[in-house]
Amino acid sequence: MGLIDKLISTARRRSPWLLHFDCGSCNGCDIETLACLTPVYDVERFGVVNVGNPKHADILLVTGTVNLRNREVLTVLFEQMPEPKVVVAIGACGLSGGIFREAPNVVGGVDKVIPVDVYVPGCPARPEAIIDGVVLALEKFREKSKGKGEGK
Amino acid sequence: MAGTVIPFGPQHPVLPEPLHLNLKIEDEIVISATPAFGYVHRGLEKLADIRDFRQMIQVVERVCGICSMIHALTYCQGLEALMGVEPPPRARFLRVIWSELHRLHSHLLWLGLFADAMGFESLFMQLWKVRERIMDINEATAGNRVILSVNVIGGVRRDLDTGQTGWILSELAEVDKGIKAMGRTILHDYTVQKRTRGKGVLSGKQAMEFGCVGPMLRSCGVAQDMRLLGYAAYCELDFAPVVEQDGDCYARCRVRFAELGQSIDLIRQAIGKLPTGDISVPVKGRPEGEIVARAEQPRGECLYYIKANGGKFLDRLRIRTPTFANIPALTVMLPGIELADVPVVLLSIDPCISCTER
Amino acid sequence: MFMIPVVLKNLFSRCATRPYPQSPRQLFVGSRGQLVNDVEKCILCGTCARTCPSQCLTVRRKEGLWEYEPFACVFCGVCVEACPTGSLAQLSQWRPAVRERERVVLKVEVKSQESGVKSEK
Amino acid sequence: MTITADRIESGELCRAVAALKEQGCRFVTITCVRADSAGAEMLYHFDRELSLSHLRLTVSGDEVPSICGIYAAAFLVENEIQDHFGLCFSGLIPDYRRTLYLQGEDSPPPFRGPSGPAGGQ
Repeated sequence: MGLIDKLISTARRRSPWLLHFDCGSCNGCDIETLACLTPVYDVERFGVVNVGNPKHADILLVTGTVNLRNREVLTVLFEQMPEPKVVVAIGACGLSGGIFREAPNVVGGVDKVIPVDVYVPGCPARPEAIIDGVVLALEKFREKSKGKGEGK
Repeated sequence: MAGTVIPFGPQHPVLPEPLHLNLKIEDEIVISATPAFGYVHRGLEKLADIRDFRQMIQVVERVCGICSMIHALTYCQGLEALMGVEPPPRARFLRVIWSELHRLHSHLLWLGLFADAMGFESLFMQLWKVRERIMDINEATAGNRVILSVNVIGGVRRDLDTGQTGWILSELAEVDKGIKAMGRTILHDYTVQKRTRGKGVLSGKQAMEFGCVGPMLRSCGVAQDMRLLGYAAYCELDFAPVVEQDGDCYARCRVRFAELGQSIDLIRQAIGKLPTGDISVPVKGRPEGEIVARAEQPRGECLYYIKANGGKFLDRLRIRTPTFANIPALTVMLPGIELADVPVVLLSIDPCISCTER
Repeated sequence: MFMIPVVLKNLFSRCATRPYPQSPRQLFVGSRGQLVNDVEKCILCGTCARTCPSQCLTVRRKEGLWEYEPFACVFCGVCVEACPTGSLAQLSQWRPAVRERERVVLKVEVKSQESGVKSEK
Repeated sequence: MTITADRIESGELCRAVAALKEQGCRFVTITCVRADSAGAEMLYHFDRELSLSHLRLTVSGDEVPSICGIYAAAFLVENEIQDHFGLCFSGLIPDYRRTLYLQGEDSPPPFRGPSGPAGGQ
């Protein structure tokens, strides 16, 4: 459409904002995700900013298993994010439920509730692997935003 | 405006984990706080029915990623006592080294998050930068950054050679330097003092009544530390619990900061006294009976109740984690403070929700 | 106030950031990374499947299949230690992020060597 | 090996716990073990100067007296036992009515059945 839309779309691709949601993980993947933001791994050099508000976010990082209660929170967060959006599931728990997948209050991986675009294996996933996951998510994000532009 | 209820969480910028609080406030003052849980609950105690007692080591490690090593240690010590196994001396010292490395990384992590909750982001970044050295030591010695998986029933799975112990000592010297450089900021900075002094005060009597554990209890004048029980090799090392008197957020900060130095000292002592020999003994048979095992985690006392019937699967495994014991105290710490101080007071108990709910 | 000396020191010291995608760091020896199975050594005894805490391994002797769910694996290395023939090993390289669900199925024939990895959606 | 614990009846529970509080004991936790299909066994753990003392209570029905009035901190663990075992504590404040972790009446208490692989779902 207009020039402003194009500008916004480019800006979003160049500087994606992350929302991190802990969906019931053991903290291992969470602290590794946080470690990505700190000086030693510093994802901010790619323009990635961690935000607390789903309405500002482009990429949703989900760690941990989904249970009956946080399933609703996860869906609400996903729905509140603006299109296009990419979901990255981190860690064995986020991918399939991991070691807990047979526990009584566990639904399973994140993809049982919301569509997942990138899977980052590991228990916990290493910061490098998470960075890889974010890079893959960015590619996907580009594809999605292109597809959206053509759709219009 | 009498009694507006403000929901705090489950997804909140200062909270890395989903905890929900219903805060009833009047003007800006909290008058009551009711916690709500269930966002991280997995029910892993039930997994003891389908995973055998050896496989459960890896499961209990994942109760909490921050103090995973000590969870597995407590569980293994419980089973060792049940099965009459004595781990070799070298294994006991190695367990101390890894436990204290975990305490170091957990306290640094907490100090960072606490600084972040106060809005002191440069301190957060600096502390996490120092913490990466500990993560490197973890990875080089155990093969994984966070969940070490070093414990087995009857000993440990990995050994340290002399090159590694020397490298650990030199890395620790760097960590020590990094922490000391930050010490003045953490303890004497005007901003930190303003945000933490006199906030969330808990008296020693209250703390005992609410069953608080660990740094929470030690910050209000009660010298209780499960390491004094002398498990692993703590009986052969020289240390005294760090105690503060004030019972506010600042005192908790001081306790945890002092424990950083204590942990470094304990690792140095353990490496100095590290005996030679085997790192594990073979274990045969199956556990039978019931036992309570306790150990000191970064957040306080952790209790495992194990009941076994001589079969492959345990009858009952009950895990009481430190945050589970510390959360009830929030219901008396939060009322009376301003809404803006809630994140600081909440983080001062070092909440670990995945521990609490398991 | 007390932060200023630290900040100044950081300003004039070496960069702390590891330039990850540009120049990846060598991992430590003994890091627990990807799990691989050497089909030539595997005898399909099933010890790994029995010891796996996450129960992500399945050994089907009749079909001669060794199945591994990398998405449920917790990389603890218990199976590697339990393996009687040393066919299992952990590389010092983490498992890369992927865009589709995967499952590793290895065809093991105790005598001849035929293998295939396939990704399933 | 068993834990040495004083056996008490549910009528004496509150008095025994109050006596321990008088002595300056710290409340540690309650462990609930499903004994048979019908009954449950409760273990109350208390700590004093690093030594543990225990009280053992056998519950035959579904009703257990709450010790919240004595140790307020017990509300969390008693709510947890309500969730997990489907028991009911009388006089529990605040009572989450089995919604502490689970979804109340909709979800069956996971520890209800007899333990062991046969009883687990």
